[in-house]
Amino acid sequence: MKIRSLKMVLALGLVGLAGPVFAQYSYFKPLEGFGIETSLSNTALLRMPMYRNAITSLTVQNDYIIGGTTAMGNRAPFLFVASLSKREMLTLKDLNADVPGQTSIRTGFFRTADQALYAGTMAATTGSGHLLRVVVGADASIRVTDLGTPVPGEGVFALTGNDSRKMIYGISYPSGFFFSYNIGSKAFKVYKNSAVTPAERHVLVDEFHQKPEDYLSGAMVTDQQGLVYTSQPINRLVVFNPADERFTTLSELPAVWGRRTLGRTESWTKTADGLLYGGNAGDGQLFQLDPATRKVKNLGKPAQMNRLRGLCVGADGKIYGLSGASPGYVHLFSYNPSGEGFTDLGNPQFILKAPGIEQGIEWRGFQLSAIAASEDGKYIVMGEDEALSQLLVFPVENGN
Amino acid sequence: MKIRSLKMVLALGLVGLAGPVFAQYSYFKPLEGFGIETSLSNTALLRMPMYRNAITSLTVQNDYIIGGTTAMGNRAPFLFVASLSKREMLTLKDLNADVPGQTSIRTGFFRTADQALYAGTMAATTGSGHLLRVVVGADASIRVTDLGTPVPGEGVFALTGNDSRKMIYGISYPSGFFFSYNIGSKAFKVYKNSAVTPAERHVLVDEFHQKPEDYLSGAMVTDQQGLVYTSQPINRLVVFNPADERFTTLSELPAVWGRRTLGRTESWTKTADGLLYGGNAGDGQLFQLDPATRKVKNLGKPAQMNRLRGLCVGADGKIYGLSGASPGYVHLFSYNPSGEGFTDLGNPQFILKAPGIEQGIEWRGFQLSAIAASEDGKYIVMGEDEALSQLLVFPVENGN
Amino acid sequence: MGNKMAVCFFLPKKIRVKVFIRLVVLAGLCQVGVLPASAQQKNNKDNIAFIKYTGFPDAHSTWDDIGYSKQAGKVVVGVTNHVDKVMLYAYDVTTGKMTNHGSLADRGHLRPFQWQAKIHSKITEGKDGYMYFSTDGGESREEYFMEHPAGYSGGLFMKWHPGTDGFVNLGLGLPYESVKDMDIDPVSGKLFGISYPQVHFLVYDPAKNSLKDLGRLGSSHVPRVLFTDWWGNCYYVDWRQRLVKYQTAQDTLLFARESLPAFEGTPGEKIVTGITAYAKDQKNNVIYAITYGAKILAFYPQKEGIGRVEDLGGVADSRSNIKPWGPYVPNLNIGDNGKLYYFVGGHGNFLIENRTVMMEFDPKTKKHTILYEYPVDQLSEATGSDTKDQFGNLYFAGRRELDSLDHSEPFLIKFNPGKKVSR
Amino acid sequence: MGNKMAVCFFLPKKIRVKVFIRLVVLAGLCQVGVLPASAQQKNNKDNIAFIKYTGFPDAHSTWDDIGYSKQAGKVVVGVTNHVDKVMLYAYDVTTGKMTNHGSLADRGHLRPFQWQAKIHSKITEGKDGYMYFSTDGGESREEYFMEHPAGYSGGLFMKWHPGTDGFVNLGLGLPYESVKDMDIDPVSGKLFGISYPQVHFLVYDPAKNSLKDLGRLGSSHVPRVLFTDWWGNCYYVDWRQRLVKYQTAQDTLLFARESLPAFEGTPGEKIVTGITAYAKDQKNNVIYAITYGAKILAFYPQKEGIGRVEDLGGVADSRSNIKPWGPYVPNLNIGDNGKLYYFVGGHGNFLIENRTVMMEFDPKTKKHTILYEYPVDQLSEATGSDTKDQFGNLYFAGRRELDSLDHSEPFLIKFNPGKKVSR
Repeated sequence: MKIRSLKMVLALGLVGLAGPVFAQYSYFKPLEGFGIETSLSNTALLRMPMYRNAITSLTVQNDYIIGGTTAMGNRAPFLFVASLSKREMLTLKDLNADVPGQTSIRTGFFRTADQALYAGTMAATTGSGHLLRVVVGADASIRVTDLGTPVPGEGVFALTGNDSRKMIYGISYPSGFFFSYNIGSKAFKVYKNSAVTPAERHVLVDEFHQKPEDYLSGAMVTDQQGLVYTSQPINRLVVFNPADERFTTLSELPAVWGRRTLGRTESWTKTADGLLYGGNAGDGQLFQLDPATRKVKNLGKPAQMNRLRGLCVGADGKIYGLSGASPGYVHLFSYNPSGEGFTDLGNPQFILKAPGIEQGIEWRGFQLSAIAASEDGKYIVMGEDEALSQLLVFPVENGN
Repeated sequence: MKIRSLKMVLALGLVGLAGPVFAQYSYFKPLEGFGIETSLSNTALLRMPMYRNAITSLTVQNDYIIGGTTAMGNRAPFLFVASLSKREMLTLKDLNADVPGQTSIRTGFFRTADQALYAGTMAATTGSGHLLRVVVGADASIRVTDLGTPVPGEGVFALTGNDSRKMIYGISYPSGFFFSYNIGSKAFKVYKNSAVTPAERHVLVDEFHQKPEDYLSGAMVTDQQGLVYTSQPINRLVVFNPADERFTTLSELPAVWGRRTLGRTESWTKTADGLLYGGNAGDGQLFQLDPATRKVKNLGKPAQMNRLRGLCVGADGKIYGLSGASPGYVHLFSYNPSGEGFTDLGNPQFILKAPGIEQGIEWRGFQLSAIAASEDGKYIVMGEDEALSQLLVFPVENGN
Repeated sequence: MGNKMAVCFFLPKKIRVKVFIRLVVLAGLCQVGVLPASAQQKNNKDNIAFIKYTGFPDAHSTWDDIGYSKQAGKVVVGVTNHVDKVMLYAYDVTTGKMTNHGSLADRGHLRPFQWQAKIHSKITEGKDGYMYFSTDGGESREEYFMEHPAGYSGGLFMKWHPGTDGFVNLGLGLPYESVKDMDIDPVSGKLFGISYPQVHFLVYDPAKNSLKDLGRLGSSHVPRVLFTDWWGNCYYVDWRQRLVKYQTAQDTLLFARESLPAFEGTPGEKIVTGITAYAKDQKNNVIYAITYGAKILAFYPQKEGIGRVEDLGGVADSRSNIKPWGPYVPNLNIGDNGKLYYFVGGHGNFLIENRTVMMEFDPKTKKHTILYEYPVDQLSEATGSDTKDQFGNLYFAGRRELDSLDHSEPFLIKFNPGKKVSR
Repeated sequence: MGNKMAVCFFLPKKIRVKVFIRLVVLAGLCQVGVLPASAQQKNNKDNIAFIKYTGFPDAHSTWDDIGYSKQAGKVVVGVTNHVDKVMLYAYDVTTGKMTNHGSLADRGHLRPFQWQAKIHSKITEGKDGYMYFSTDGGESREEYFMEHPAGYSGGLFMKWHPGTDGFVNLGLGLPYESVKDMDIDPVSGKLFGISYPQVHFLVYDPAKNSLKDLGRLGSSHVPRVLFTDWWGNCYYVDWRQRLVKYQTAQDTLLFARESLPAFEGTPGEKIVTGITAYAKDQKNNVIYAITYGAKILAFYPQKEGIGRVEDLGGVADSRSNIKPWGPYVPNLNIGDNGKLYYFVGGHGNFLIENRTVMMEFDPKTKKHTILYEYPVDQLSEATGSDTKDQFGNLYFAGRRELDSLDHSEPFLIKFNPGKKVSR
């Protein structure tokens, strides 16, 4: 059964449980939703061990779910490939084998026309993150090319690119330098005027006791003209124009009063009409940015918590996103601009089957860090941010 | 100075404080915003004493701000009139003088063409609330007519009316009976099929430990056709059609997952285009209801907390509302459907001047319970819900 | 199903079978059903007593929250109204006196919004003589009004001293989460906790006020039981019902390669819920455990590595009308005779429909003997692990159904295999 | 302005005037400026000592959080790094020993998200010998990340016993709010608290674990000081700077009809901030107080009703370049000689630019005498009310500026009018 409407299925699920007075809750569990076990310690199965598997980068290429992880402590992260159709892990690559000393792939992937994926890393001891080129073969093999360190002593916190210009853009950690990488010439360029200023840092760190991950842009996006959208402290929505290499502040990010210093873009998606949708970590607002008019519309918060860690667009034309984060629970939500607006789907709970648990167990997603749609938009894939993280997948109906 | 845009003034205020790095915050304090001291204990001034002054009903008629209060414990509430232009209290009426045994006027006011205001009360010991007709004279005098008790043993929790049909509609407390009052015939009619069912009450009270004020509709509205919109447990948006006297569930109220049992309408406003905007207490979502299509759009939450206690429309075409409640702080917000969407204005902080404090003191609104626009929409008036509650007023520019 | 199980405690029972009292029973509390034909004659009604908690009219239930203070000679139980009031009781095993030591909220200086619906953890003795435990939201409000306002603010570690009556609120586990069970490393004094609903394994060192979150170990339903070995290592299960050992010396987790034994066909929600009760026999280096899938296991812990697990079969002789994984056993004790004692039934999972039976199991012979059988209005459920006093009396936290609307009355069960027990 | 005042503590000083050391000063801590010409000769540097808090390298400041334990003979102070670590210190007035009694977070079993930036309340003795106090967010994070995640979770009442070293976390005031000041009814043991930023007056009875919120009394800036009389009534001010008396016997609030005296033209933000310090003279039934508008008042409490208030004039002789309401005096002590002692200056409000002066004020003659004068790198601010030991020594919580980025070093000030003081 393909589901006709998530909302309807949700309602049906609820009614099914309820009897005459609907009081108890079901979780969001469309019948075809499923989990893929990607993490398990001490096993012969192809799994990621504990503390190295928080799925912080995620994309889908044909049948392949491709992930990059963040490890805890000084452990090394993984790249992995899982099959959407087979519902199982296919390939695992310990990044330490190719690029030692890294702990996190948290930028997401930027894909070029040649099916190469670009991602940045954060490092453990040296501080020097790397830019990676990742190619997943038809056999699900993972080939990693180390393109070097964009900013010595700095990690790569966010990344996007422009396929027509053959450019990659990123934000360095902890200083917040905007940098570019020319795919053709292999040259990095660091924009020194883009870093967090000492005065800003004084406010953010000394007065508000924030860490760079609390105020640096965690996600960037390019529009159809190749302009690059990001944020800079404090709470500024900024566009970089590759033509003149200048940064322009478009506006403040939508703020809940008092939380301006937490304002930063941490997710973006584009809809077919060319509109950009962004997530502000500061208080978890979804906003719309029209690149044509440069107007920002604050669409509000789906749920209580701040953070909005991921956005993507389904085949049904709806935006799917991840609202909230620790110390709260992540809520999966959808947003239909032309219809019902927000629908909070809460914690998804799908059946996870694998060798040894063939009967299936229910897996509830509490802490989700990444969300991506399949290329046809018919599947939405979510990755967890746990000590042992799994994938959760659900189908959406084509069209509305 | 009339303010051109609240957002701009807010931004200016912020920049003014900040110097090169804008870090610290200002409060929402447009230059012409002001407070009116309505409550003060042990004074010769015309003020309401402690614990009897939470401003839970509010309207503006010409220059007169008219309020009805909720008292704590078994104390009696007040009706009062303050002057928008003089910025001071004009008249005070202890409701106990006219209708003894009442503790709260929390329904808001429904105004008929003859400038009469209808409101309901909640009672202390008898439980029997009353329907009141309140007429404020040109001299600011307050005349109260007791129209009797809609449902014996029950208070009046919410109220609206239809001027063309000369009808008043309400919700009783704690049972949640929908009732009507015919202004011409002075007849009450109670719809027995509308009350909270034992099965619902079992869920709400025994399982979720809620009180009636957590699940009863706290606000109702009529559309241009005279249909009455309210909510009924659990989380249902309901319309009453006076033609056939039937209740129809339109849909679920927009819910944040897990908070369905808290869903109830607690504020409404109408825009010039006939659209209805509602506030859901369950998680503080603003929603739009098109009476023509009966479609509901969940517009999201302005800020973290649940509750959305008040809505009104300013002369600038924006919706102003009160987001959140205790244990949090109430945030004043605006919503511009065609423009910037939500703007969270936080806690308003205006200058309050009065005899003895002629130099002015700043009054910050933490707990606001009511909001109303002046008839021309040029002023927005807010009432506090405190042990000693004041009025806070700010001007908005005509047009956009 | 995971979720349904989590909330079924406060759902009205949809289907209630009227209980016919087939056996002669003495009316009222503190009286027990007579022996079924199958019971051994040495265990008669003098071997078991139901003991009241006094002075708490709205007492509703107890939830695994029982333990024995060796230093004070007292059985300590947390009794709850299952909404927001939990009272601490101590039963003096020498004098037979039951004493109410006040509410957790008052003694822990909690505000009303910090309501605790129960103690769901064991109550376990530290070498400082304090009895340690943790608190639970245990309510629809917790499960659904997530992220607090005005849901559940979070479960706490606490300790109470049966000698001095000293009480210390040791602070929160995770915000918005219950601490479903806890245990203590008797050597280092470190506390272990498991959070609900996120199944995070917590290590709290009260001496340093240091709380470490070792992360999520479970599925959608939280296994309720942690237990420790003689070296202070702590055991839990992952979602595959593999033992997870917190190695206290190394401060790391070790996962068993294999899952614990389960009956073929055991549903996933049984697997992920793990172990429901345990009893320790240190002399023989064995810890007996019962799973939610109704297996009895013998686990032989090792200081290093994960020890051997032996499958002792089901909790009852097989019956054609009962799935082998079906019976529910949230309690276990071991007698001085080396035999296991437990009650089967509760939460809708009975061996005999709507009757709770007390079982004796001999790990050597693997023989099951039904000792007592009760209608649910006499005993509907018993909880508690490994609670034995110096006289060899075994204790369980029992309750009986009062109506079909989930009202119940809790009481302490005292049992001695072969000896008469006093109240 | 109210808001700016609230946050100015952690704003870098925009304008810093380089301090020229005009007087011969001895370098370093524990050394004091020599007497200005105007000082009385009987008070020289032997009458005052600056005493270090040991073993807390990142100690930043103290905030009114000082008090004297009569039972233990110890001055108790809460010293903070002004971010998230508050250490409890006790100074033995007999032996002169300063002891660190650990951090509030650890002793109160707080988790990191329950950070407390300081104690802003007095530290006051209950008849049980415990020293009571309350905690404060005191940070931009509190003021702006409202409603917690991840702002401020709320201020707590606590008590610590200088004799037994017992520590009890008495729980929260209001969620997300500081408890800026507290006091105790010595008769009933009830605690009074004032919340920040909402200015709610709280009454907490630890014996019953009952917290009553009597509601909001203030404007946009929270008056920092509560005080009690000999009958256990508690005083505060409303936004018109009228005294508000919590009548402990009746459990009600009584509002004064008239505002406290203020200089003509005193700005609104000074009015709403009320009283900054007090000192009690029970023998003469008078409580001296200083307002944020720099008035000294004598208040004569009555068991019933609000007592008489006498205006004793300003905190200093008038100066042409200083507004009379300008000088900042967040401290007050009374000597055994009946005279008042206080330091003027701090938070940008000085009598002499960037210098802190210690004043003697004789309530009988209304004469002001400057005893000492310090550049801000020796003493930038002193806080604390009514802290005197059995030897007649007066104590203040002092600190000095280390740089222009709001770094400072706190120390205890010990002073005796007319007697040499030991460390």
